[in-house]
This record gives sequence, C-alpha cells and structure tokens, in this order.
Amino acid sequence: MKLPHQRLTRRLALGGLAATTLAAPARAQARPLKIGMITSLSGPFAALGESMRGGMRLLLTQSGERFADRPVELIVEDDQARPDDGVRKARKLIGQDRVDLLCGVIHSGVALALRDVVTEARMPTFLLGSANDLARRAASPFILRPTKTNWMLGSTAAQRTHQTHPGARVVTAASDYAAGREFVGDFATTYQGLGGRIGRQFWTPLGTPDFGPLLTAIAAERPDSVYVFFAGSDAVRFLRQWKEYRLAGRIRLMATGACFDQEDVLPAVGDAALGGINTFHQSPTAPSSAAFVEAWGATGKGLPGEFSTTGYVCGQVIRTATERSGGNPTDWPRTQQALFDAPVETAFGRMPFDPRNGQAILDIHVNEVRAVDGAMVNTVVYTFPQIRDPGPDA
Amino acid sequence: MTPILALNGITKRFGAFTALDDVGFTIRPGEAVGLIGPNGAGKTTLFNIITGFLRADAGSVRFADRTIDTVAPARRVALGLARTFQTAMVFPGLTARENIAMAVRRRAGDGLRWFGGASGTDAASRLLDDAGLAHRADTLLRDMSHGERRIVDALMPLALSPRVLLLDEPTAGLTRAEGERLLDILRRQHAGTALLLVAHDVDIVLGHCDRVVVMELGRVIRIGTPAEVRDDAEVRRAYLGSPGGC
Amino acid sequence: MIRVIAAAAVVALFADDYLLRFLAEILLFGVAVMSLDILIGFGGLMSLGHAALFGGAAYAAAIVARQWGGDLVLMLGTGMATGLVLAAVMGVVVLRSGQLFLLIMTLLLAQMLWEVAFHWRDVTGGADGLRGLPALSLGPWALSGARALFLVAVPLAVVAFLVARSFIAAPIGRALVGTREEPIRMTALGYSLFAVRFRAMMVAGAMAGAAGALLPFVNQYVGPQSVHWTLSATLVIMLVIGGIGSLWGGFIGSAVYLGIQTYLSAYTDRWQLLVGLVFVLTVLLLPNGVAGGVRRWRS
Amino acid sequence: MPDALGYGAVQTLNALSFSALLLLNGLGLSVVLSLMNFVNLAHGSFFLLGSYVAIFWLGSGAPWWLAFPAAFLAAGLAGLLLDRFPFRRFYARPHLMQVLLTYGLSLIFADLMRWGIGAQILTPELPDMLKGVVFIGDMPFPIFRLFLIGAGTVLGLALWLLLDRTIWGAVLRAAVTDRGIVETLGIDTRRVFTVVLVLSAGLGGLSGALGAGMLAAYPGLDEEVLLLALVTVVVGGLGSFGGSVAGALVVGFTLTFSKVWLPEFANLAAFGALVLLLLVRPAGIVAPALRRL
Repeated sequence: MKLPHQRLTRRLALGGLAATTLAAPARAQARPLKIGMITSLSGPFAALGESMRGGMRLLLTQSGERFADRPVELIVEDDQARPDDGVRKARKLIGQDRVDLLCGVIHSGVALALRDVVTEARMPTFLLGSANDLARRAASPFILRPTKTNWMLGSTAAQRTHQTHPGARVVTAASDYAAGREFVGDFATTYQGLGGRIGRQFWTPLGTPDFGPLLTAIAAERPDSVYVFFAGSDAVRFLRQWKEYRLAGRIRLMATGACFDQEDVLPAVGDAALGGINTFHQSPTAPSSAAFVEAWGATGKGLPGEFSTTGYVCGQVIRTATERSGGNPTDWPRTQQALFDAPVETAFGRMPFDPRNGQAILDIHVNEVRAVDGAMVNTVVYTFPQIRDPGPDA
Repeated sequence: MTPILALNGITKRFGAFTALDDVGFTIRPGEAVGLIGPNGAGKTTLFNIITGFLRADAGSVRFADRTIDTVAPARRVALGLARTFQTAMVFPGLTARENIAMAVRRRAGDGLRWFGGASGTDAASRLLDDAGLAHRADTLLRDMSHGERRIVDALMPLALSPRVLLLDEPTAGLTRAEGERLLDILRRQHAGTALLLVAHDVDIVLGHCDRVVVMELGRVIRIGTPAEVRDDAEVRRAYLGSPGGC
Repeated sequence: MIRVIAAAAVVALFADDYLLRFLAEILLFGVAVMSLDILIGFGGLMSLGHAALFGGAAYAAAIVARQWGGDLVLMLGTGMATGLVLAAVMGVVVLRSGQLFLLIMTLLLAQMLWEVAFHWRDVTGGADGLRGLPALSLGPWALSGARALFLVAVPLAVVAFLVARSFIAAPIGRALVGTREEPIRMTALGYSLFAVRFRAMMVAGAMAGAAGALLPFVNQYVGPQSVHWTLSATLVIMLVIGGIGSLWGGFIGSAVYLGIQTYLSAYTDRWQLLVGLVFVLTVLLLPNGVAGGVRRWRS
Repeated sequence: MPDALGYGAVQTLNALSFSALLLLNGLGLSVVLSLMNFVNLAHGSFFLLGSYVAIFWLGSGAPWWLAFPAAFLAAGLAGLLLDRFPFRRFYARPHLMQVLLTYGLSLIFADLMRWGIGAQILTPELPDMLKGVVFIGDMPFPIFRLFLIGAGTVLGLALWLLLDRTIWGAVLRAAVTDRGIVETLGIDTRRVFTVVLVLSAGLGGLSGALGAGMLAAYPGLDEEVLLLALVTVVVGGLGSFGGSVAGALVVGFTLTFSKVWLPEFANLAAFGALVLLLLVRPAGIVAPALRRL
C-alpha cells in the first residue's frame, strides 16, 4: 500500500482529534510542567519531526496530559533541521517560554549546536540526536540521551555480519556526511577488528538524485555483502534503484535501521526492501514496544518507525523522571541520580543510563524486512542485549 | 591637417549578410561629418565598430594616429571617442543633473571614487543651463518628456569633452524646431569637437555638416560637401528621391 | 541617530537576555541583508550566493577563535578579510556574466564552498559544524553575555549603515546605480562595468564578513547551513520584505522574517506558507518593501 | 574488472537517462525563458505536482499510460490559472521582479502541497512493462530508464518540430521578436503567451510524472529539481532549443561521471566543471545572438 490516499483521510481525522485534545481545558492544579520540544517540522526531516511530535503527543494523551499528577504543557518548536534556527528556538524556549525541560532534535548538527547552549543555561535536556560525540566529548551533565549513538548500530552490524557470514568481503556505501562517516567508520573498524575484509568504500553526496552510477559500480565490484547508510529520500531512491538494477537478491544488503525505517522508508519502497538486514534500536516486532505499536496503530498511522518511537520513549523517560523526583524533575541532580539508579522501562526496552555520560544503554535488534500480510515489516531476528557506547573511553 | 578619425576598409558580415563592405573615410578635428543612407545601409553597425561594441571582420579604425581595433569600448571613451545611441539611453531613476554628472565625473577621473573628488554637479548644472533645462535639473529622467530625454542623452557624451562625438539619430522623435535647437547646442558647445552625425532628417544633416558621407547597402557611394551631395544623381536615386524627402 | 542610540540604550537596560540575543541576531542578519542590497538593490546583481560571504566569514572567525581566542578586533578583522577574499574570488568569476548567469554562477560557487565546509571535517567539523567556541572579548573584557553581544551588534549595525550610505551616495555608488539602470550607456561613458561592480562586491563582502564574524558568538556554533544556498535565499526574502534599495529596510526584513519564524512556528506548522504569502504580497503590493511603503506613506 | 565494456556502456546509459530527465525538466523552463523572457522559479512546483498526480494515478488502477497526460493537464491547468494572475502582470517586468515573484509563489505551493499531501516520501507503482531489466554484457540496466531516454528524445523532438517547423511556432517566434507586427495580423499575443506558459507548466508536470520513477516525490524535491533545471538551461545557453539539449547532456554526464570517477568529490568537481565552462563560455554552450544594440 503505497498510496497515501487512505492515510490522508485518517490523517485529517486525526488532526481533528489532536485539535480537540489541545482545546480541552487544562486542569489547573499544580503549576504545569512545561516541556519544550525542538524538532524538524519543515525541511528535509519534516516527516520524521511530525512522527517525533506524534509519539510524544500519544504518550501525553495516554498519561492524561499529566505526569506524576502534575499537568504537562508541551511547546513544540520547529528547527527546520538547521542548527542556527535550532539554537534560536532553544533560547526562546528557555528564555521566553521558561520551560522546565527541553527535549527533542533529530539532526545531529542541531543537537551538537544545542549542547553548549543548554549547558550554559543549565537547562535539563533530553537530547535525541545520535552523533557519537554526544556521548563522548560533547557529553554534558545537563543532557540525558534516551536514544542510540551511531556507534551502537555500526559496530553491531559488523558483529552480526561476522556472526552470520564470517569472512565475507564487504563494500560500503553511504551518504557523505558526519552520520554516514560514523556508521561506516564504526562498522569498518569493528569488522576489521574481527578479521573481516572491507572492500571499496563509496560515498555519495547527501540528496543524490540518481544512484545508477553507484549501483553500476557496486555491481562491477561483486562483493559478498554491502553495508550502507542512507536516510529519508536518499534511502528510498537507493532501495528502489537497488531493485531496478537487479542487485536485490544477488548481493546481501546490510544497513543501518534508518535505511529501512518502518515509517519513513518502507511504505515508499515496498518489496524493494524485502530481505534487507539492519541493526536498529527500534523494531515494531520487538516485544518491548508491543503496547506502543498497538496504541500507535490505533491512531490510524500504521506501524511506527524510529522517530515516533523515540518521541514516545522520550516522553516515557520524562514521565519516569517526573515520578521519581516527586513531580519536580527540574531538581536536576536528584532527577539524574534517580534515573542512574534504576533503568526505565520503555518502548525501546529496559533502558539504564550510563552515569558517565547520561547515555542510554540499549538493546540493539537485528531486523530483517519480511512481508507480513503484504506489508513490509522490520522483523527482529536477533538481539544484542544492552549495548553500551564506549563513551569517554573511546 | 591629419584626420582625428580614419576608417579604412571596414568590413562586417553577419552570416551570409554583408552589413559593411570596405567602408573608409576620415574626419578631421573639429569637422562635422554627416552620415546618411536608407535603412539597412549599415550606419549603426559602423557606429558600433568605431566605438568598439562590435569587432570588424576586416579593416581598421585609427583614432588620433593610433590603431584602436583591440581597444575596449570604455577605453576608447577615455581616448576621446564618445557616442549616443539610436534610442535615448539615460538613467531613468536618476535626476537630469545626476545623469550628466555621471559623465562629468568620469571625465574628471572621479567616477569610481568613494571619498574626495568632485561631485560633478556644478558642471552638470551649467550644461543643463546652456541647454535651457535648468528648471528640470532635479527631475527624474523617467518623469521627463521624450524631447527632454533626448537632450539629456546628447548632453551626456558632450560632458565628456570628447574629440570625436558620434551621434546616432539624435533628433529622432523630436520636432524640427527641437532638433535644430539640439544641434545648435552641440555645435556651440564643442567648437573643437569633431562630429559624426547620423540623422534621418536630411535637411538637418545637410544644414549642419561640413561634409556628408552617403551609404547604401553597406557601401559608401558618395562623399562630398552638402551642396555636392545634394546635386549628385546617384544619391538622389538611392536615397533622396526628391529634395528634402526622407 | 541620537534616537537610535537612545532606543538601543533603553533596550539594553530593560530587555531580557533572550530578547537581547535575538535582537543582536536580527542586527547581524540586517547588516548581511544590507550588504546584499548594495548588490541587488543598487547594482542589480542578483546573487544567490551571499551566504558564502556571510557564513564563510563566520567559519573563518570560529576557526581563528578556537586557535587564538575570540578577540573582537581579531574577529572583525578575520571576518572582513574573509569576506573580501571570497567576494574578490566570486567577483572575478561571476561579474563577467549578467542576470540569470550571475544567479547560477553565484549559486554554484557558494555551493562549492558549502561542499568544502561540509566535507573538510578536520577544519570545519563537517556536517556537525564547530562548537565549543571561546567567548568574544575586547582587551580584558569578556563579551559573552547577551547584553554585551547586543552592545557590540548595535554599533556594528550603525557603522555598517553609515558606510553603506556613504558608499551609495559617493560617485562609485552612483556609478553602480548607473550600471544597473543602463549598463551599455555606462560603457559608452567610459566606465568599466567590471571595475564598478567589483568595488561594490568588495564592500558588500567586507560588510557581510564583519557581520558574519560575530554570528558564531551569538549562536555559540557555526555549521554548514550558514553557507548553504537556502540561507542566501532567506537573505533575499528578508531583503524583499524589508525593501530593495533602501539600506535600512534590511533590518526590518530580518526582523519580520525571524519574527515570523520564531514566534509563529510554535502555533502553526503553516508558518512557511505565511512567509511565502508575506513575500508574494510584498512583491505584488509593495515592490519597494516595507521601507518603500513607509517612505510612500510619509510623503 | 571483468567487463569493462559493459560497465562503460551502462554508465553511459546512466548518464543518458539522467540527461533525458534533465532535458524534459529543463525544456519547460527554457520554453518560457527563451520565448517570453520570463524566469519562472515556480517551475519545480509544476514538477512536484506532476509527480504527485502520476503517483496517485498509478496507484488508482486506471490505465497506467494515462498518468502522463493527466500530469501534463493538471500542471497545465495550474499554469493557466497562474497566467491569469499574477504572472501576466510580470511578463514585461525585469528579471529580478520575476525571480522574486515566482520564488515566493514556489514557497507557497511547496507548503500547500505539503499541507494537502503530507511530508512522507511517495513512490509510483510502475507498470510491469517498465519493471524489467536488460543486460549489457553482464551488467544490468533497468528498462524504465530506457523508457526515460526514449520519452526524452521523443518529447524533445516533438517540441522542436512544434516550435521550429510549424506555422504556430513561427507565429510564436514572431510574437517574441515583434509583438506589434503580430498583433496587426490579428493575432492576440496575450493568448499566445498563455499557451506557451501552459505548455511549459504541462512539460514540468509531465517531467515530474516521468521523474517520479527515479526521484520519488516528497516536499523539497521541487527545489532540488528547480536548481537542476536552472543549471541545465543556463549552462546550455538561454533561449535556444539546441542549448537545452546540450545543457542537459553536459550536466547529466558531468554529474554522472564525477560520481563514477571522483565519488568523494562528486559535487565539488561537477560544480567546478560547470563554473569553468561558464567562464569559458559566459553565455552558455549555445549562445543566442545579441538582443540589444
């Protein structure tokens, strides 16, 4: 089902629903907990940003718009996937809206740009970008990270390749920017550490219209396996053309989860994704996310992908933080300690936080894209339990 | 006296069409030469070649005893070769005074300065005064009448104090009286400047010029004094038809 | 002028940190838009690569600051020098062509700079950009707070405005207007179009560079978005809303644009539609922008 | 490399298919630019509209080949409305004002489409006929891309015949050179311009329909496509049909082979090459004759 037709009407209905929830009079009691969310509602990550906001909104609705009996007010700001705009929005949320907590961000550049701003403002922040540096040099005492780092996915992909196809010659192809370099770099380092062979490494500009030349070059290389990182429209084009050039089935395709994102990519590429293997901290078939998947599906949006789950999980973590701090998560040292002391149960599974850098320790799933009732579904075939980023040791 | 401007064997083709064919004549300092000929005779093309806006296929342009064939248009102006265009090319968003001051400053070498240097407005005002346009000095060109624009257009190159001034149809669209006045100004202002004048109005050319060059289909068919040209049978056939006609 | 200084002083005394920093950003963008106005409004040179000068200077300042500290004079010097160099390169390459060719050439050149910024990870931080910058300082004083930044941005904007105004009023500025209105006539008057336009390009580059040099200190970050062509397009939008050909309109334009973006996007996802509508309505109804409208209404 | 010949052939075909897309896309832009001297930066919106129309059409089960005329008509209709207001008022204005107006409109259209359709990425369901692949040596090449090359060639030729070889084309070119004379012949030049704009918009929509198979459709595609079209047209040289063809080939081959040979510096190399080309030929590959003087 690639047509958004049906989804369109559902979407409108849902919009109406969201509007009524918004309009419901806030139950005045304690001073509401103000949460500022920065995400990309326009620009290249617009669809992801809407998902992130949707996930957070779903959790709020489920929680009756209250955490630990304290009303919650969510203010969402658009960063357009531009760091400068993200910084300005963060300053507005902090300085003008006087939010108690900050969360969000998809684009790692925005996340890194916010790092110094929230640290200087001593603003408790749940930061969702995934650059490795966020858990390493750019870690901050004011930042908790209830999501993955790129290393977690790249290194597990290498381990999995080594597990299932030891000795395979792997060629890599990725979008040439920070995230692609990290995924592929971590993959290659880990894989070579395990004694694997890395062939040619291809890099393509972000936003490549035509993957034909790359695919022809890969076909000429005849590798056993290809490890790729593409996201959004790049992923859609790459996978469709991967099939058009008849590489599907001939060469094993291993990718980061974003390349097969359940919400963003799979509906658009259809069976071109069939059989694709990816490592991801999110999967609609992971047992821990079952309840969320059902609730998300009930809103008419189909299966959730990374960012709707991330938005939801971020909400879960903030809710837990509020509960454990007796309704006052802004008492940051106490909140932080409470989260370090015991893991949080989330749709990503059991989530302990690493006290060294505030980075979540996550289960990383190996997904295979399988056809379930005609739809492409990321199906968990293996799980690396409790992966912890090397953090400051790296 | 040596000529200030000498054309020798100028030829220009556009594809299969020959616009100019072996054109040559000279202009002496201070002399007023008229250039007449029917449409398509190649007058404007010749202007563009003399001023460097077009490159000739053959032949050479000598100005003040040096060959200037490879000199860029703007440099030729600096040497003392100024021109107007068939349609008035003025700066519509600037006042009359500013239009002319643009030329004055260039002449004084101040055109590209940020600090210091003359603003050129005094000299511009004087020129406008002479032309009887003092009352319009602060009017934007876009708000002026066609005739006034033509006059400002002709005053601009004059402000450069050129040694040779090429005027392409300066009287087009003006009444006879306006045209006469414009030429009066030109002749009065620049006693030392040589003129090359193209005009449709033959009487104006014959009345104001010392010599006349007649062109037809890219070739010079006659050079002579106004009286000689007026009496030439070939010229009559090619161009004049009946005396005073156009 | 006295009124401007008085207003700035009042704002600096009473506004909160957030607002001050926001105003400082508006002023810096305003200077960049004003420098673009010299090119587009007065020179008719439609550039889609202005962010290269603005953002290029921001990068240069950030890189230098990480090495040698954020001394204000050093930063302004670095920014202006970078702006001048980039403008000179761009000028030499693009100024031989006109109109659409210029648009595309500036776009291509600016995108080449973006490619460099995006990929040269060792120096520019690649897609992640540069952060962890030292605070801006002037001699012994640290200028890290919002108020200090605002108090640096105001004089910068005032000086930039005076410089731009004097440039436009000077013979070179008049000549620039001439090259826009009737380039062929300018040639026939003996002006070299290239010489005129190149000087305008240099002035615009230095101004955009000076403003760009301070941008990393307002955001404590600089990334490849600041040299991307979309930022160039944003500067054009600001220019049009503010008013082409009216120097100070640049500040209005940047205030309107950043205001819409910052204050409306929390309420509606359709803020870009609004920006588009404001932009098109300006083009249709106020061809000279808000500044032009104000001028017309006054007279 | 076992099959250098097949490899080279397929990479060349890759470049050709991309060039075909650039050509179709650039032609629409170039038609209004060369014939009406109108710069339309909203052209990318026509492209994206065409993509969406084709995707919905192909998903609806109606005969697949009708998707292309449908996209042409939809975008053409949008062009017709825009011609009425506000384009017509800007035909005689300077390029700068046209650039500003149409860029502003493209912002509005982008957000309207995003509002109506959403931000997700959509792809068309291609008919089985076009899904196959041919092997050159042992390198695969998709039939859909051969279809693109074919469509580009046929449409390009048709347009060339229409504009250069029919009386209607002659009227059109005459209307551009001298509006007055054509009007004295009793032809309403305003209507001629309307037709050209509709044709251009339709071509944009059509190329969007064809391009969706390669590029998919999502908010932001309009901008990417517009830039490619502008570069194509400018590199080729404004105002000539041959220029658009040359521009499409040069840009297509430059972008493709920079990816093949210098993958890490692909864009930098390609942009550099195009800038260099424009430096050597400041008016594009096929420069039209001077308009003024």
